[in-house]
Amino acid sequence: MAVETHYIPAQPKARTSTVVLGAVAIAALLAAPFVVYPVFMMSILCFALFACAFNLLIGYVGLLSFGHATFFGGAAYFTAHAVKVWGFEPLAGLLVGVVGAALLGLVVGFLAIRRQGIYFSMITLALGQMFAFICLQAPFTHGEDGIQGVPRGHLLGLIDLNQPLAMYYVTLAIFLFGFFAIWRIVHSPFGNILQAIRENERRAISLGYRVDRYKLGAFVMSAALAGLAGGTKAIVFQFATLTDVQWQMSGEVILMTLLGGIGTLIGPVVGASLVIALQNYLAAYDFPVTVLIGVIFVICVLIFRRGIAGEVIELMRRKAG
Amino acid sequence: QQVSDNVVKIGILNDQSGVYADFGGKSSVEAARMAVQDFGGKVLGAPIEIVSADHQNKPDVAASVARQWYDTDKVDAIMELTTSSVALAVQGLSKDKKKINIVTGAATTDLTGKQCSPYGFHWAYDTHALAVGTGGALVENGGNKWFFLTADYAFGYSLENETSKFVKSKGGQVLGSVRHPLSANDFSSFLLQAQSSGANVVGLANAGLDTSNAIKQAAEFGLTQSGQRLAALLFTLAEVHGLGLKAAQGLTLTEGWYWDQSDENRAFAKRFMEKTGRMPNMIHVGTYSSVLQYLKAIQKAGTDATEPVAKALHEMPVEDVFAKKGKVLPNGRMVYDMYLFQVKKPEESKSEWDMYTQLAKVPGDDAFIKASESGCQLTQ
Amino acid sequence: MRDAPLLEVRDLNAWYGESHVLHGVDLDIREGETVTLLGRNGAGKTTTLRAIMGILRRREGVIRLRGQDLLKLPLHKVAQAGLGYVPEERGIFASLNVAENLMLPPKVAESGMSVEEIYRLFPNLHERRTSQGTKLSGGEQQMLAIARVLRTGAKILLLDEPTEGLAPVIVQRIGDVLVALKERGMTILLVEQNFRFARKVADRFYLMEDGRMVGSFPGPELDAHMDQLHEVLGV
Amino acid sequence: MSTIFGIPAPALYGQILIGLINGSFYALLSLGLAVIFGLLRVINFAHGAQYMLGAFAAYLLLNYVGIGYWPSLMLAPLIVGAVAVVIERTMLSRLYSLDPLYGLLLTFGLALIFEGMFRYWFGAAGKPYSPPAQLAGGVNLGFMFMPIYRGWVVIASLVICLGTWLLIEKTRLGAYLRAATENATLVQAFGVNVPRLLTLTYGLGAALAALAGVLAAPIYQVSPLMGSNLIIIVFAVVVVGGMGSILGAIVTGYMLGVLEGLTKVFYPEASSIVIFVIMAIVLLVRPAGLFGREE
Amino acid sequence: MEFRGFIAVNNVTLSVNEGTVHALIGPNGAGKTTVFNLLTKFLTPTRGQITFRGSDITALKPAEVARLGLVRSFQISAVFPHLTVLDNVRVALQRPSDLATQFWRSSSILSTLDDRAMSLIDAVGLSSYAHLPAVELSYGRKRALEIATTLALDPAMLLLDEPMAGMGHEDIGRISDLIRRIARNRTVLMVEHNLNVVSDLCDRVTVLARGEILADGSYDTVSADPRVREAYMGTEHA
Ligand SMILES: Nc1ncnc2c1ncn2[C@@H]1O[C@H](COP(=O)(O)OP(=O)(O)OP(=O)(O)O)[C@@H](O)[C@H]1O
Ligand SMILES: Nc1ncnc2c1ncn2[C@@H]1O[C@H](COP(=O)(O)OP(=O)(O)OP(=O)(O)O)[C@@H](O)[C@H]1O
Ligand SMILES: [Mg+2]
Ligand SMILES: [Mg+2]
Repeated sequence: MAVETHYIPAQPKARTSTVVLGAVAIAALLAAPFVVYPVFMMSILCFALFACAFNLLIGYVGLLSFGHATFFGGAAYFTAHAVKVWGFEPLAGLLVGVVGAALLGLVVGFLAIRRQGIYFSMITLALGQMFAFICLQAPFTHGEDGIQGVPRGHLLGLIDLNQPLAMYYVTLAIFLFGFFAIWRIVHSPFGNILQAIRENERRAISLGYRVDRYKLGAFVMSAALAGLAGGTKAIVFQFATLTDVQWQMSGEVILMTLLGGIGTLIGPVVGASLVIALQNYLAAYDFPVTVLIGVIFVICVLIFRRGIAGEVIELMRRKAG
Repeated sequence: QQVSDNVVKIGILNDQSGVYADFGGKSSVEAARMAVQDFGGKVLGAPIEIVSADHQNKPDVAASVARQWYDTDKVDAIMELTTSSVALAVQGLSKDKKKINIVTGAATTDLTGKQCSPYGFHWAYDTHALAVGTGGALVENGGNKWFFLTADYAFGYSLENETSKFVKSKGGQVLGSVRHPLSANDFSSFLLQAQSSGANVVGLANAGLDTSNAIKQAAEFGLTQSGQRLAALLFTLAEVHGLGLKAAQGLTLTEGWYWDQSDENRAFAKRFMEKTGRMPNMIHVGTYSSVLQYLKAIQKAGTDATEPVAKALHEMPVEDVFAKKGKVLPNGRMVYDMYLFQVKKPEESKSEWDMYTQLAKVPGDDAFIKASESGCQLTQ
Repeated sequence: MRDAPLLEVRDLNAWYGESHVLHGVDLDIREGETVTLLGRNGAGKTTTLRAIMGILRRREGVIRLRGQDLLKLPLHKVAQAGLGYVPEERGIFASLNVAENLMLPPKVAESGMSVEEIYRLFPNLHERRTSQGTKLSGGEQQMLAIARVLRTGAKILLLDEPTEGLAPVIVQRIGDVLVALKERGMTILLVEQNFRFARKVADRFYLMEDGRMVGSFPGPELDAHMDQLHEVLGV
Repeated sequence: MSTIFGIPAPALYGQILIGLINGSFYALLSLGLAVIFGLLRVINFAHGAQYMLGAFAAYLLLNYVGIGYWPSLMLAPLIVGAVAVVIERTMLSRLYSLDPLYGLLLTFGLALIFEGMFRYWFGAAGKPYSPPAQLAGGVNLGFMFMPIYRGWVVIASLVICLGTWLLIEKTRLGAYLRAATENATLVQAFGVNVPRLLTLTYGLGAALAALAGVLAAPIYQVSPLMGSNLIIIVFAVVVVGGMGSILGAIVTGYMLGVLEGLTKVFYPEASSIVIFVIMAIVLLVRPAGLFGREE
Repeated sequence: MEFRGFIAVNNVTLSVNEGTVHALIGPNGAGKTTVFNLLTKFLTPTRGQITFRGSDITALKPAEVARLGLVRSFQISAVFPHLTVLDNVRVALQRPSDLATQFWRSSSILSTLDDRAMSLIDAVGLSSYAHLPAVELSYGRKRALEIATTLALDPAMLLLDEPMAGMGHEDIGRISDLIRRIARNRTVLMVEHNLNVVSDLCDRVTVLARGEILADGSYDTVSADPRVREAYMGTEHA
């Protein structure tokens, strides 16, 4: 299944403007907590990273995972548990989350990548549901109450993360690390092959590529990065709950990515920001949130199929000739 | 200056669009507004404001709304807090931020137990009270052999466990239980198991739509005809109304308030009805009471600073339309009387909302855990 | 009225998205005639057929069948008007077996070949009639694609490289079929690279280059135009 | 009394029968989903919402227009089918040339809208709906008490499933539709009015969902959320049966109903995921599902 | 090879000598593509053995076979549609140059492959389309691109499935020259229905019919065989 995405090769002349835009964006992110409420920004950053990780699969390998909540929520539980129960330092706790998510990714990926298209999605969904079930049953997750009251602690024993600004900049650093990791992967020789596999798998095989390994590699990377996002979220919000492992969360990340623009690097960030902002701001209004999200979904699919970022990029590309 | 920022802001945070929307939902916000109105709109000369938000049953949405309320919107206290995961998350946050929170919509006894807070209060029901009410009182009414249909999560287990304890302590027997997944939709299989268990009471340790569907299907499979009674452990007037008397008749349940209990209640319910189009249940009136009591505490403390207000809340008796001779334990638990009700048959009902017959009254001291036994660190 | 063209194409322009591929193509086919389009790879032959059929929707100009404007018709009406299309990529359906593929297009007239006739013509298809359409060999798929429109009774066939990938014996057989069809009064627009084959059946040739018609001559004059062919086709 | 794995045999028969009844709903819903997927390649996430709409249509017809159960059985599917036709014409039809993902996302969005609006209007607790008087009550089968209404559900669903299957598999219509999913343009180029065909198919699929909704109304609470959890299970049923295989959807629907019923006896907590476990195993062993054709 | 009871290729013993151009011809449905699929392991033989340069490859996976230097093209064109022509060829060049698994480096290092890619593209006559996405090529040019991609792997043995199908005369000439050139130090096995090309290019011809070998030898011997004429060539190719 060839997802209609719009792979835009980096154009040399666009380079400088990309660098400038990137610098402006980073400056804005650095200044953000003084303008916008920091916890809200952190929430956006966590979900943006999650969406980026998801986009690595759908946008660049063409695999629609319907079970990515497993890695996000799973890592949240692992990190929360490591920090709260084992008393790990936050960074070590995050590492536990990421490694845990990567291992989950290895298992899920190993089973799922051998299937294509909708069957792939369904296997990831099925395994995701099983994982959610385990989370519901396992004692360490505390059922529907979740792991509450996770201490933020001191990063490397030095930086007090209970300071909102310190927590914000650490989250920002993690996000940027993840974002650039994805950027690197996508624009690497490995990323090229992923693209080719998505375009025509049989041909890639006939050229001697062990396609399954590439897909599995990408899957594990995506899972690990989703785990990084989930672990960070557990520390920022100080809890890990079932909502993060349920299929609705997997659906939400699809929404974010689609809204922003599948297969564009910045798209998922835009999409995640919008969805999180809507959820937070609409919370105070009378109008049902889900209806509005549904409407946005429909409009996006019908009109802005490339997603917000995708449409903007397309517009700029047309202008450029 | 007595009142911070010259305004007292109370946040009502609950589920307004999900499965628990009828349970509390927007009507709770309305109840809070009524409390402000009844208090006179001002406290210590400062205006009172109610803000509200829909947490969509997501703890992280709830937590970020709560943080934002505390950090930037100058909210002084958060109330209602339907569902345990949200209530626990917000209570934890409030404790860190040294802010007052009063829970009416969540059931877990952990709020005043392991995870209690010096500034956290639990105002309406909890799993223990429901268990005492339905479990204990029903055995005395002849329901001595129990079988449980339990929702497969922490809330369900604790309802089942606590209820079993009271059933046994009153000399009843628990013949078995079956754990069903959340949102199971079809309960016939479980009901069949209950039917063949030989129990005379089937306890429904679940909530919301699950309970409604279980009751409806129990009627379909003739459970009550074969002599079994249904006891819903967490069910309120709003949901009985949604189910209809035809399906719900004979059901026993515990609630902390019913509109037809006194003239005062009827008068309150009438006002509430005019505003919301429905009769209040214990969550709505509990929210009303918690807001009112909070305002009274500010009045008494002469400030809206957290410590003195919390102290006042702990000390003041509760005496309003919701609770008579209510008192607040050191762990934050508000103690008041609960009631065991039975749902009327359609032919007994005189009006749309005439639905309960009172079976028993459960005194507050029996209904709620003693502070010393709650496991709350603050009381040891 | 033998002279009024059955299918008349005037100043046809067509686009794939933004890219303009046909630049004012003119083409006439008279009733009962077999016309062959020649041109290099990428000259726009396939595009011409797709534009006539209406599969390519972005087009301008005039396409008339017996005076009726085809440009405005929805796609399925074009087929119902009597045009049968054999696409270059064959378009065999994987979810149907061979027989179902064959029976798929609704009949537009009673004059089509019977299934028995078709199976006699292509015994391979008969032998493999219950297997999945796309499991056929490349050549067999080509046969199926041709056979499919022969059944419908379409009066005008648009054939896009029907001999591609076929064994010489089969090519020869298809040549015979086309000649037979011609005798029955069928009108054919053929796109072909193999002009050894085309010369056997064509009444007239059109030459295409870069989305334009650059020449046209009657079939028998092929040899006289060898120079031009050489230049345009690199023969 | 004989026992099987520690469960008295008659109780087990009862459970199997109940499983079959639930299977009827799975079959009916997955049938509609399979029709839509098999023919339009659209994963109709709005299927749960359409099922809910069917039930609500019946409820509203009864309470506002005074139309009872039997006419609703016809009317509600017609209404929902008409809504679906409008959706297909105005929105879905623009997505056929794209990846199936977009159809899924669109219908997902529509499901959110429908469910959100109904929750806004009617609340989440749901509304009551009683079985028609003719089907009230039950019979004692010895090993269990069988509500008559449930018996009717089994019969009705069997008839509907069979009818739909015949319509699609045994007529040319089926071949058109299957071919159109692969290459709609080409089928249309052969002279088939594909757009209309697709519209009607979507309408039919949605009507089937609505019909299931009306059948369900007397059993479950008529609630805006009644379909949202079901959709994902039903979808799993379709996948296990083999996407696009109508027969597969029907048979698997009944089969999984029974399996789920048995799980409710032996390991009730897992009854919500047993379908997913089965789906994972089936897909790993038989990638195209039990009745699916490998591509 | 058996497909659900249908035997597509039966008892074929085929040996291709190193350094030759070997043609596999035969009527449609004879099993030629199936033989390719078997050799490159896209299908698993029901019975039999395949050896390549002395080692048994019967049990290998498709990608492994390709890595040994046995590379195929497809009868129904297979390109990476949304990659440019240049990128299409580069994908093939990446693997032998070990520039495929590195996810930590910038893809700009791939420009080291550009020269080789361009010379291949030039060889098949696509240089003016190098920056066009492959979808936008006409059918014949897609086929040419596919050959360039296959050649990019510098395989020891090439399997070409109807390389000339759909190509114009000019291109046929060009590709024929190209195949002749590359065949100097490689082995080529090709399926082709264009008999001019076969007679012109191939050292040896094997004729397959109904899954079995009908004839084998030089073009002249084979084309003189009446059975081959009847089953395959028809009367015109005398
Ligand atoms: N899908 C497409 N998108 C954009 N451009 C296209 C597309 N298909 C074809 N083209 C362009 O249109 C022009 C004409 O192509 P067309 O397929 O009509 O050629 P043709 O004469 O049939 O060639 P061939 O003999 O190779 O089949 C070519 O330049 C080609 O690159
Ligand atoms: N996957 C498959 N399943 C079933 N039958 C198949 C399959 N692949 C090929 N066949 C059948 O096997 C026979 C040989 O097919 P093959 O593709 O090898 O022929 P070919 O010699 O390449 O013919 P052509 O010259 O037409 O391409 C054909 O009759 C075809 O229908
Ligand atoms: Mg062409
Ligand atoms: Mg072949």
